[in-house]
Amino acid sequence: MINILLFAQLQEAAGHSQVTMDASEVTVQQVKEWLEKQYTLTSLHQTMTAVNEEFATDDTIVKSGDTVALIPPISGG
Amino acid sequence: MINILLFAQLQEAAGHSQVTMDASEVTVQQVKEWLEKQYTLTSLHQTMTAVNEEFATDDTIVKSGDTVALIPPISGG
Amino acid sequence: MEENLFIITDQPIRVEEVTKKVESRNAGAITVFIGTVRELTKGKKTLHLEYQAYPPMAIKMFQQIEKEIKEKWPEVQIAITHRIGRLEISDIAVVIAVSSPHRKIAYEANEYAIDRIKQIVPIWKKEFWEDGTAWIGDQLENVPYPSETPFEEGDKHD
Amino acid sequence: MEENLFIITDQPIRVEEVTKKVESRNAGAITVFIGTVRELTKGKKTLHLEYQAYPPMAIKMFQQIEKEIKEKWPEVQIAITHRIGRLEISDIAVVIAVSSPHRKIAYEANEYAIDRIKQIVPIWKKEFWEDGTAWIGDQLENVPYPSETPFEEGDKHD
Repeated sequence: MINILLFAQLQEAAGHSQVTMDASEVTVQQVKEWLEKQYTLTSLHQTMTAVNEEFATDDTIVKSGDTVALIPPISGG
Repeated sequence: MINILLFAQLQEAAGHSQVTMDASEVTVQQVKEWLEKQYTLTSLHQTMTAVNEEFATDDTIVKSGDTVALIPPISGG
Repeated sequence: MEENLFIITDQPIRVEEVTKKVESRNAGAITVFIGTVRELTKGKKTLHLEYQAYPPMAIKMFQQIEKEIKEKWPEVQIAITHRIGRLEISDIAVVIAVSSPHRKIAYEANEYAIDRIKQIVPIWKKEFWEDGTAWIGDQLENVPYPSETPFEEGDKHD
Repeated sequence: MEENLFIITDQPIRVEEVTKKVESRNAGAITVFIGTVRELTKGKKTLHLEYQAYPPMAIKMFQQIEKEIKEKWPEVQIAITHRIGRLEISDIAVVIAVSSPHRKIAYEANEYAIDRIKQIVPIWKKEFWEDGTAWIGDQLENVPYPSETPFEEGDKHD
């Protein structure tokens, strides 16, 4: 099971701050595709991601127990 | 009478923070020469001055009632 | 016990608490950046803001910024506190305190930190205007991500 | 009643009192410079310092710096407090607070202010070491004026 965190506009669009994907090993790309279908989110292909709190790329491998965070454009500071 | 203010090392060397020069109209240059003689100060020819709280030059005219401040190299901040 | 140099909080930030963390007998200069909520951006009036963060990753990214700064300027000490939740006009969103033996570096390192925060620290700001709201995104192209209208370029203290 | 933006005081400086003077609904960024007394300069240990000022002219020069800054960056607000008298290691000698809608300018204007203070504001610093004292002068050539030994280049937060 993969933990997925959603923030800002993605959290509002999906209606959830945290969801789980039932998979044992997938790529970040596959997580994004699953999210798009499951929560009818607009295209996530430009959205940055972090796996276990480190920035990741679309081909980063995610395993069961990992946490994937979708990071829309940030605006801190 | 001209009021003369001395600061920092000049104040310590002269032993006074304020002295008066009995004159009605002189140049800053003349004030410096008078001070050098009167208080055996080391050469003041590179020392900056202010007349009535504005930076002045050696040929600035000083009149009775004016205040001349000798400004050794500053080190504020 | 070591203080936490990097904090995400939903409470008002006390500037002197952040500054105190970088004080040192060997510091001659401390620079502090205080990011506050500005009312007007290009004539448009902000009513209030809301900040959201991904706290554990944000703290890691603050530590990453500290690491980068120590590589460039080994003598610098830095502390950062960022507030989240609802903020009103003039409230403090972020405080960055930097100390250094020399002042030039204290300015440079502080500005480096805020620039990097805007690039890599997962914190998001939602603007509330009279006629709508929007999550603002500077990271990719300095325009808000498509979300609610109105779309407005914005950065309360850019 | 308008507060005094520029102050020379023989009392400890409270940073937030200076910062408060530049707060504004239109400020997105406040930068604060805190100049503190550093213990070591090139390996030489300072015991304490003494600052002297020519207060009325110093205030005029602070106002002159404000004028220069407003000409360059009209939206900037600035406040400066400088302490005089005896200061111990880590004591605050000067606080400069600058606010601006945009952060880049808040850094630039603040650094401009401290650079100008060191050029035109009549304030003097005397160093006390274990083996002597000296009035430090940065204005002409960044070396102390001839006075007591030892001669030592110095600027506690250059």
